[in-house]
Amino acid sequence: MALSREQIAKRVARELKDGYYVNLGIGIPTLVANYVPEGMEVMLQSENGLLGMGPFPTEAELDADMINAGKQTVTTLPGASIFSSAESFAMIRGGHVDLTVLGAFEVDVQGNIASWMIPGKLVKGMGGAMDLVAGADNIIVTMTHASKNGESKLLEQCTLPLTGAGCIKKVLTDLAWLEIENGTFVLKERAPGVSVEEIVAKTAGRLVVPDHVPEMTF
Amino acid sequence: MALSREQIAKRVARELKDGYYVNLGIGIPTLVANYVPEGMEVMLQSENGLLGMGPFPTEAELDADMINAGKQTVTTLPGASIFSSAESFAMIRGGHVDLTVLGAFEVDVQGNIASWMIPGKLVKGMGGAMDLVAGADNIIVTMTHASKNGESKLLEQCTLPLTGAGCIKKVLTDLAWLEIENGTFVLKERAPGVSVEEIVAKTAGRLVVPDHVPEMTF
Amino acid sequence: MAGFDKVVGSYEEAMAGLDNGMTVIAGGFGLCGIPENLIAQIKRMRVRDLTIVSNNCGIDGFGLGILLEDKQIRKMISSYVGENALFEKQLLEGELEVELTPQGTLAEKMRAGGAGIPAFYTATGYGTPVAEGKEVREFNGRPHILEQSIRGDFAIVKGWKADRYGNVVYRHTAQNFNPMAATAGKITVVEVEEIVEPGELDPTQIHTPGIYVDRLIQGSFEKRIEQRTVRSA
Amino acid sequence: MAGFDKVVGSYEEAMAGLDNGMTVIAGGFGLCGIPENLIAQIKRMRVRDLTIVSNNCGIDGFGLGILLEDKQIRKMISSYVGENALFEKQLLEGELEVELTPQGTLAEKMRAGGAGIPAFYTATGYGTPVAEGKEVREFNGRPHILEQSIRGDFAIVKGWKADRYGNVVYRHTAQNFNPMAATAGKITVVEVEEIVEPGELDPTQIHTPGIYVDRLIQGSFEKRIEQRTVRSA
Repeated sequence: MALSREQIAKRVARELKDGYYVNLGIGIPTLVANYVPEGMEVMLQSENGLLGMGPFPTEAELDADMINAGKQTVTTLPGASIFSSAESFAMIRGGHVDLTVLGAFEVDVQGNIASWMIPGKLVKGMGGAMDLVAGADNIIVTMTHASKNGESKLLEQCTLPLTGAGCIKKVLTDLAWLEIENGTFVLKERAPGVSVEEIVAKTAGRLVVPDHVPEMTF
Repeated sequence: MALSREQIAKRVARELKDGYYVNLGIGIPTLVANYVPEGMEVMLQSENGLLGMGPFPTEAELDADMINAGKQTVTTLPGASIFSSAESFAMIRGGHVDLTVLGAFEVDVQGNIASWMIPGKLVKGMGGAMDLVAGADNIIVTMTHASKNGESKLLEQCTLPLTGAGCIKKVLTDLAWLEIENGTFVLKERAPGVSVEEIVAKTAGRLVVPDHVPEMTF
Repeated sequence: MAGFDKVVGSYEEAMAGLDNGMTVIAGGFGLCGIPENLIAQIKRMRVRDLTIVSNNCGIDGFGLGILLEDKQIRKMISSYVGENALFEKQLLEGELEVELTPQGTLAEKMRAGGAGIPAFYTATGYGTPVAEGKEVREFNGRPHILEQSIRGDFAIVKGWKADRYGNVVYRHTAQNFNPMAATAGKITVVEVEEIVEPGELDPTQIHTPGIYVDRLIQGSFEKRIEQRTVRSA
Repeated sequence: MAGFDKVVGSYEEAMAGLDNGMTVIAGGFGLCGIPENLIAQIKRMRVRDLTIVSNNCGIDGFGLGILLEDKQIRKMISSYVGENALFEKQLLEGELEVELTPQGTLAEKMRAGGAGIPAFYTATGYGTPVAEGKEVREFNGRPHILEQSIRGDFAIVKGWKADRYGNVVYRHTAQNFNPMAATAGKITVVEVEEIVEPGELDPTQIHTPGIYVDRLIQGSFEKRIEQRTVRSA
């Protein structure tokens, strides 16, 4: 069965390491924060200028001057720091963030990612996504493997305008964990009960399937 | 008679305006701070990261962590700010400093300045001088008009390696106040008792002498 | 106004000189840390054909969104816009132009503008529509694009506290784009919640040194919240 | 060391991994705000052929000057050097190479290195020996030169206070080049006068966020004064 949003977040959380500075995009990536393994510390970077983001505030703590990049009211944890947008993106662009998790419309075998613009629809903008994919060395893209009408989002070449070129190496879909190596997707893990055949059928880009593809367990 | 160091500083101080942010170089320029006209406020920028520099500390105030760009111990005045070298030169390079006063070995009719390197002698470095001359719109160069053996330092073309190209418009020597316009020096004022003839004789670069050249008074 | 006292007496005075066709750089992220009263003053002035440089364009009826009501904005330079219906309408009808710029590049363009850096290379946007028409050059084996800095005729900034000399401190994440905006205006106007005397702020803890600030005014702020997320206590 | 605790137990541990031929970026201006104990550790390690990026090179017997004694420095990238006799001697004898860089360009090169900006244009140095071999390009009708950023294998930094997570605050003008150096090291080592617990420093008043800091150590400092200028009380 395809992974739920929560399972996607849980699987991503296994990639965390103690002491990681992490930027989580809006949507499913945000949920990763709920599944940080016991005994492990990670620090969340929010690109509007906050390192050490805490949970939502209580009514009493609510403060209009304390928001995250999703414009949600948040808090800080002990050891947090708050800084300008220029400093925030110096961290991001300079490769100081250990892990970035974000969503996408399409990825391809060259590590290209399209996540911000569907021609013909209103374009709201890329926000910080282009900086995040260009700056991070370690990025996990979370997305559904195919559209609702079954069209693959893992392509030989992205069809939508790119967010970044050649910067994606790891993709977690609702069906599989894949890595991008030498111009192909490599199937690393499959969702519980999802067959290799289904993944092959729903992957439009070149796909390498190893002899053994372990099933994720939760 | 040629101006004394103090007179040079006094004459420069007449160019100050209320509310000016000023960077004063090492040597004679530093003395300008002593002659700020009554009722006028200027704020001194020191390029190691200090705006609002105060006088030298008393023995009791002495603090190794509180120095100016000349590495002298100093104090701050109310309303001062202290920041990084990058921020300091953002101010300088970005043209936010209203007036910069610095010394030179040579200037020429193109507004070039040479102030940091004499080939054959040990070169200690340009420090912040290149940034200061490139960043400021309003620069006063203070220097002696000629070397001890009478060679002019106001040239048709600088002979020493430059500190900056085409950035100097105002020069105060021990003999005269000159401005640089359209590829010539223009004699604006002469030191008390110094003849136009002496200035002409000691100026190697093209020099425009107006009909009337007022004498400075102190 | 004598010496370094940057305090002005009214919002009219604060924005005096703003004219049709000018470029205004505004601090703020979403509705957080926006110079809401300075924006309201721009609306009152009815100046038109403005180019606004700001990460976002407010919402319907608040923040920069209110400048859309009388079509005062000709062009937005932003990373993320369209949180309001009026924006979408004017964009689709061709009354409004948008230059989308990656958020980090936008912040750096403002900083560079203020710091006398006319252009810089960044990997951000390479291979995307953002790179169109821009020079590409490899550094360390990786393609980068050349981005030019931004300066504004005016910069409008929201601070928390400032002394009369214009030394500004920001509160929490209301800092965001404000410090860079403050450096990049030919005329920089800062509104704050509290003005104190010089010497009251710690010199080592100033976010925006007064040298960048031309005019300073104390206001009161609605501080609307865009996404009100709370947990139970 | 677990989680974000950056504190190491010794200066040996602080500089572990530093090897011959590496590039070290050092904070400090003159003798102010220099990581004096980290420099002493480099001397004890007897590593050689170092490239040191620092505004100055200390004096005879103090600061980076002590690394000259055993000829550990191959190259200095600085804006102003030669405050000591040993430096001059090694330079004249060709044992030491110096790349003179304008002070503001040096600060910006470090910042750019840490911020993922590989190169930028500046008017500083145009028409001077600094421009030799560098691309010249006009912006706004004025020639600028292309300068490349700097990163180091190590960055050594002197802070005042830091929490265990490596959030650093600098004291007075001992800040200088330290914040930029901190961003530009593959391994950034910070020594401070006092280490406090996370939460004790105001999050909005951190000069160097802990994300830049790999190792942190508390030391005691001589803080020698280069130009002792005083006035009578």
